[in-house]
Amino acid sequence: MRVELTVNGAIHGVDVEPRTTLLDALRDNLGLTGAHAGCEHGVCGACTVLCDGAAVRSCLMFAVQADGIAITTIEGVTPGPGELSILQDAFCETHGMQCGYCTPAMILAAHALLTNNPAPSRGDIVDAISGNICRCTGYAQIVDAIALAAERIRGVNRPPEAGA
Amino acid sequence: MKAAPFEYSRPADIDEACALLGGDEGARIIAGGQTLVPMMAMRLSRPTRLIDVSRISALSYIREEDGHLAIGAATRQCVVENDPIVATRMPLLAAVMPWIGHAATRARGTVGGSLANADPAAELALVAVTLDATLTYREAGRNGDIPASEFFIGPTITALPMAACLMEVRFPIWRDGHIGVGFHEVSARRSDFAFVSAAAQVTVDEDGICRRIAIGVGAVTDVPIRLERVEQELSGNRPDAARLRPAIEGALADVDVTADLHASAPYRRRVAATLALRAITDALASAKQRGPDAC
Amino acid sequence: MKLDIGGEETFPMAAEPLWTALNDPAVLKKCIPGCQDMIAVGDDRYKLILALRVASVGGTFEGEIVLSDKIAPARCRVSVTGSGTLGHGEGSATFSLASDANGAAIMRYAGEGEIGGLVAGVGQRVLKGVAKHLVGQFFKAFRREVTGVV
Amino acid sequence: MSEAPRTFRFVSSDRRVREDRRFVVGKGRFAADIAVPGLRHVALVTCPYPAARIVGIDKTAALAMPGVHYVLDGRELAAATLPLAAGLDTPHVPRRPLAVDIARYAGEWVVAVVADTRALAEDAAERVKISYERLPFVLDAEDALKSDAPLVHAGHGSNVLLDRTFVWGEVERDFAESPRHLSLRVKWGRSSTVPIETFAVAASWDPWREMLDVWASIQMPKYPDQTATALKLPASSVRVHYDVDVGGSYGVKRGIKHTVLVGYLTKRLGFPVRLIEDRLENMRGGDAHGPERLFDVDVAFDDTGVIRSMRMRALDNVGAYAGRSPFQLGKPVGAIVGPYRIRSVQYRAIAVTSNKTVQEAVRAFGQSPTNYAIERIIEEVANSLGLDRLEARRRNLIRKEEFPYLIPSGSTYDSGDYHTVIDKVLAHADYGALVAERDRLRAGGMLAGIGLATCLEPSGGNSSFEPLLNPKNTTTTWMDSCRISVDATGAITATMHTASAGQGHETLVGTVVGETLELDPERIRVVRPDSLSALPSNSPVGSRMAVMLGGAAFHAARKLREKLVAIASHDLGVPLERAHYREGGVFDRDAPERRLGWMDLVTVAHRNFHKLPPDMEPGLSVSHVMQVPTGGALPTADGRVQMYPCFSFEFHLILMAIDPELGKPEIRRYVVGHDCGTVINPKIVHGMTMGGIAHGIGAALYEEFAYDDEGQLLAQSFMDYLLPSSHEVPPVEIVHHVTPSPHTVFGQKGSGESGYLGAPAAIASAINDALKPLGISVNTLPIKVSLLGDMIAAAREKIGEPQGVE
Repeated sequence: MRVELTVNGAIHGVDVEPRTTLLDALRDNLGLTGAHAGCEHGVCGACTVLCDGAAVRSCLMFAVQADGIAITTIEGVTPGPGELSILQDAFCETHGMQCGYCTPAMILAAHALLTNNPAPSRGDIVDAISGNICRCTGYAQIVDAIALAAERIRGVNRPPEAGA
Repeated sequence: MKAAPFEYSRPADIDEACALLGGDEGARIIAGGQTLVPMMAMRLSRPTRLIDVSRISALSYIREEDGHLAIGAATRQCVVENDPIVATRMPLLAAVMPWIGHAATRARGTVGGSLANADPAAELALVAVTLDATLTYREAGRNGDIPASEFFIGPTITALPMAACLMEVRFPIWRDGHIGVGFHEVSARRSDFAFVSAAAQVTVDEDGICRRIAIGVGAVTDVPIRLERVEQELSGNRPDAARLRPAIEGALADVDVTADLHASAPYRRRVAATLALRAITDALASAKQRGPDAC
Repeated sequence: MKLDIGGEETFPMAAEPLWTALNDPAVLKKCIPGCQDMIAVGDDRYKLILALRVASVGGTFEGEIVLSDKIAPARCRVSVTGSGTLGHGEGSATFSLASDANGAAIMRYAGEGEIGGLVAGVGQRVLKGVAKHLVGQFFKAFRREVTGVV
Repeated sequence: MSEAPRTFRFVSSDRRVREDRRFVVGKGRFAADIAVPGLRHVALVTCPYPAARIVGIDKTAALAMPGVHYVLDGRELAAATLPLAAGLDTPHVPRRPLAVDIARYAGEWVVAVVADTRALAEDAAERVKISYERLPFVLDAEDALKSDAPLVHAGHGSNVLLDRTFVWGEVERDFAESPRHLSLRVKWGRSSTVPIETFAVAASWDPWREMLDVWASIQMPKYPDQTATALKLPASSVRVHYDVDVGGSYGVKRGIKHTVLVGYLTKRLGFPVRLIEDRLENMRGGDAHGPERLFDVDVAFDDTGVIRSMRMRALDNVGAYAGRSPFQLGKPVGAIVGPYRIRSVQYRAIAVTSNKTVQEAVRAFGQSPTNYAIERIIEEVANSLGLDRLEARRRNLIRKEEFPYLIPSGSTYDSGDYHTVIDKVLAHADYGALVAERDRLRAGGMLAGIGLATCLEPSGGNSSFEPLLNPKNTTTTWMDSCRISVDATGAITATMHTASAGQGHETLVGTVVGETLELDPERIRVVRPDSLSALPSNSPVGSRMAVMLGGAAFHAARKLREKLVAIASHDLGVPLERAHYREGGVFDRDAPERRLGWMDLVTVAHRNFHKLPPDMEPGLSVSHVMQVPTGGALPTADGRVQMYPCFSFEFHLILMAIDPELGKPEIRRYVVGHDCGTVINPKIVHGMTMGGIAHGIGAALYEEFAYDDEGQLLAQSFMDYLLPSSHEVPPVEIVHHVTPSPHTVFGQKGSGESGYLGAPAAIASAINDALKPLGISVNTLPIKVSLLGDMIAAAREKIGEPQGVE
C-alpha cells in the first residue's frame, strides 16, 4: 500500500505492506534508525516516537495508519549536524544512558512531557518515562537529565531580568 | 515478531465499517491498537482485514446527556484522562485513567478498544461493570445496547455480535447526595495488569447514611464483577467497618477465582476483600469531604 | 500448562440419545468450537481440523480425536491431541452418563489437558479462562444439538 | 605499578562520556542499523516441547513461497560445522545452533528460514511442518540428580556436567571445634540481564576474498575464534567489526550459535544474511537465561558470632547444554567468603543439565547468587544468637590492616576498608533514625524492615576458573590491549579491540591516554578496529575494563611518552634522565627553554629519520598487551587460585515497608556505600552502580523465567518477564569511599557488578527483617508479591493476628 508519512516536517511516500509497523517503515523505508525495536509488543518503549506531539509506541502502529499524522523522531528533534537540543545536552551532562539503545525513545518521552509540563516534579518525570524500560541506568541519571533540561528550558524562556 | 498479512481499510463512517465487518468473517476493528497489535505481532491474532475506525470523528466524543456521560468508542484514553466533564461528573472514571497502561499507550488506546478487548484486569471494564454502564453497538444498520453486566463474558470475550462495531459507552451519573469514589489496585509493577482491583462509588446523605453504593472488583475472576451482597448490606445503612469485611468476604466466597503465574487464587480472593474494603472506605471518606453540590 | 476440566450438565432427556450424540462425529463436528472438519481415520479415530477463534485470538489447529473406553450408554473417553499456530494441546476427559430420579440425563465429565507453545508462553494469564469458555461453548452447542433448545 | 601520580588532571574528574553524543541523537550504530546491501533475513522455527525427537521436517510448503530462499535444518548444518565450543570437558554434550535429531528444551531452534523480509521468513516458518515424538524430560535440578531421571544427553550418561568439591583449610576440625552450627537452604531463581536490544548479527561472505564479515551485538570473549572454529575457517577469514554499538549485554550477548548459523547461511547462499532475534526467540532460545541455583550452606561459628568455617553446596540448573554457564560456579571461588574472615571452606559446585533453556553468562558471573547465600547465612547467624545483624557483620569483616588478605580459596584481596565504608553509610543515613522510622512504620501496622548487605566485586581477572573446573583446559590469561598511533599531522588515535555495550570504554581510553600524555582527552580519537586488525582482547566481561583496558591504555601511552622522550633526548643532545615530558612536549630539565613541542616530535618521528635515535622505529605507533596485574597461574591441586586482582566493596542499607494485607514490598530508602578504588569517570561509575542496583531489584522482586510443570517457559514476553520500570527503582543515595588498589595504575577497580551483587541480598535482608515479627522468613528469589502476601497471611492466621486491619 502507498502511504504518505509526514516525518520531521517532510512528506515521504512509501510503499509498505499493511502489516509493516510504523517502526519498521521509519527504519527500513526512511532510514531513520534512531527508533529501536526492543520488544515489538508494546512494553519496552524503545520504539517511542511523537505523533502529533504525543509519545506513542511505533511498534503498535501500522504505517498505513500514520498518514496525516505529524511524526517526529529523534532525528527531528536534533537541531542540526553536531548540535544538540537542550534535552539531548542534558542527557549528556548527567550521563542519562549507558548503552544508548533506549535513549532516543527516552528523550522523546521526555520531550512530550516537557512540552506539556515545563516544571515537572520528580514524580511527574518518573511517571512520564515509566513506559520506557532502561536496563542499564536504574533511571536516576535519566530523571536528573530531564529535571536539568526542564530547569534550563525554563531559564531560557524566562524574560530577561530588569536592567540585564 | 511481525504480524501475519492482512488487508487494511479505513471506512469513512460507522456503517461502512459495519459493512466491511459483515463482509469478512476474519475482519477485526482496530482503533488504538494497543491491545490488538501486540497480539497480532505475536500472531495470536491474525485478522484477514483491519478496519480502522480511529478517525471516524463521530465515534470520538465525551458528552453529558440524559443523566449519562456518553463516551464515543474511539475516544482516546488520554482525552478521557484530561477531560473536565469526566473529572466532575464521573470521578471514578477519572480516578482509574492514570492506571491504564502508560502515557504512551493512553495516547493511542481508546475507550472502546479497552472495553471490546475485555481484559479481566482492565480498569475501564471494571468501572463499566461497577457503574452499570451501557454499551451501544451498531450492526447491519441498527443500534443495539448491552448492559456492562452482560457484555463481559470471559477473558477477552464479550457479548458483542461478530459483525458489530462498538459505538458508545454510557455511564449513569449519580445525583443523589454526596458522591465519593475509591479505587485501588495491586500489581507487580505499577503499570502491570492488576492482580486485583476494586472500584467503589457511594453517595452519602447529610446524616452519613449510605444512600447508594456500587462496588466492583476486577482481575479476580474472568470478568469484572459487582459485589452485590455488599451493596445490599451497606445501602441505607450507616457504614460499619466491622460488618463490612465479613460481607465482602461472603460476597467473594463463591467466586471462581483465577490464578496465574503472578498471583495465586487465595491471594486474589483475600486481597480482593482488602481492596474492596479500602475502596469503599475511601469512597465514604471522600463523599463526606465533598460539599453537597459536588456532583 | 495443565488444565483441569470437569463439570456436570443435566439434560431433560434419556441417556441413550445423549450417548448417541456424543459418539456421533457429525454432532461433535458441530459442537467442537471452530471445528472445520472431522475425518474418520479409523474406528472412533478422527483427524481434527480446527480454525479456532476466541475474540481476537485465532489460529489453525490440526490433530486427532479418539473415542475410547466405551461402555454404552454410560461411559466413554474423549482424547484430543494436536498442534497449530497457537501452540499445541492435548487432553482427555471421561464422560459418564446417568439418569436422575426425574428421568433427566446427567452428564459428568472430568479430565485434564495440557497446553503448550506460544499461547502458554505469552498468554498464561488468560489461558485457563479462555479454555473454560471453550468447554462452555462446546456444551452450549451440544445442548442445542441434542435438545434443540438454546 | 603505582608509578602514575595520585593527583590527576582528568581521571576522577566529572567529565562527559564521549559515547553519549551519538546516542542522544539516535546515531548509535547498532547491529540492526547496519545496512548491508542485499541482506536477507532469518526466522527460526523452535521446538515447542521440553524434549522431543525430531521425526520429520517437511520444508515443501515453506520453500514454495515466493521470496523464501532456504530452509536449513540441524543435520545439514551439523554436517558442515563443528559443535560450539564448550568450557567443560563434556564431549558427549554437543551443542549446535540447530537441534540435530533431538531437541532438548521448549524454544530450542530446529529450523532456520531465510527470506526476503523478516515478516516473510516468519510466514514461511509457520509452514515448516515438523513432526516430533515427545520424550521424557526433567526440569528441576534436584530431580535431574536422581538415578531414574530422564537423561538430557543420553551419551553423557548422567545429567551431571560438573560436580567438584573443594576443601580449603581445616573444615572438619573447625566444624568440630565450633560450638554452634547452622544450616540454611536458599534459592536463586532463574532470571537474567535481558538487555533491551536482542541479539543481532549480520554476516556476509565474499568467496573471492574468502572473507566472512560479521557485524554483531556481542560481548563475548574469543568470539571470532569460536565462530571460525565452528565454521571450519581460519580465524583470519572471519572479520568481526567491533565498531558496532551493543544495546546492553551484562553478559548475555554471546551469539556464537547465531553467528555460526548466519555464517553458514551466507556462505551457502551467496548473499548477506541477518538474524535479529525477536523478543520471543530471545527469551526462550537466545543466550538469555542466567543462573538458577540452589544453595545449602552450613556454617560453624562461636558464641560471639564469629564464623570459623563454611560448607557450601551450590547446585546450578544450567539448562539443556553446557554453555559457558557452569563456569559461573567458578568465579565465586575467587571471593568465596565474601568480605568475611572465614578461615576454612568446603565448596561443592554441581552443574546439572535439565530440559530448560541454556544458561549463559550473566552480570557478576555467578557471584550475585553466591553473595545472596552468604549474606543470608550471616543474618541467620546473627538471629540465632540474638545478635545485631550489623554487629555480626562487623565481627566477621576483614579489617583494613589485614590487607592484602589471603582467603582460603587462594585469592588475595588487594585492599579495602570495609568498616569505614559501613560507618560512612550509617552516618549518612542516620542509622538510628532509620531504625526509628522502621519501628514507627511497624507501630502503624506495616511490616517494615531494614536491609543490610555487603558484597565484594572481584574485577579485572584472568580465566583461571576454566582450569579450575576443567583440568583439561589450561587457559590462564586474558589479555586486553591498546594501540596508540600519532599520525604525521599530530592527531592521536587510540584503539580498543572489543565491542562495547554501554560501559563507556572510549571515554575510559581517552581519559587514561589523556591523563598519561597530559593532553586533553578530547584530542584523542578512540576507535574499535575489526578483529583482523585487533590486538588480543577479551571483551568487557568480569568488570575488567577499568583495570585491563585502562591498564593497557596507560601502558601504551607510557610507551609513547618514553619514545617521545627518547627522540627529544637524542635530538636535544641531553641525557635521557634530563629530558622531561610535559603536556606533549619534552624539555631539558636543566634548561627548560630547550624544548621540542608536540609537532616537532611528531615531525621527527614521521619525516626526519636522520634525527631519530639509531635503531628506533620511525613513526609513533605503540601498543601494549596487558596481562592481569596478578598474573595467571594454574590452580593448585586442591583448587586454590588467584583469578581476580582487584576487589571492590559495597555496603547496601535499605528500608522497606510491606503492606501486610497486600504483601507488596516497597523500598522507602536506599543508601549504598561504594568503594571501587580510584574512580576514573564518576558519571560512569555512578550509572553502573545505579543500574546494577536496579538490576538487582529486578532479580529480587520481579524477574523470573518461570516454567510450568510441563516444561513450558511461561514468561516469554515482557508482559510476564517483569523488568523494573522507573516506578520500581527508588532514588539511591551513593556514599563514596576510595581505597586504591595497589595493583592498578590509578588505583582503580571494577565497578560494573557490585550494585547487582548487593541489591538482591539487601532486599532479602529487609524483607526478612520485616517478616521477623511474624516468625517467618523467605529464602527464595524472586520474592513475588503474591507469594509474600500468601506467606504473611498464613503466618498471621497462625499467630492469630486479625486480618483485614486497615
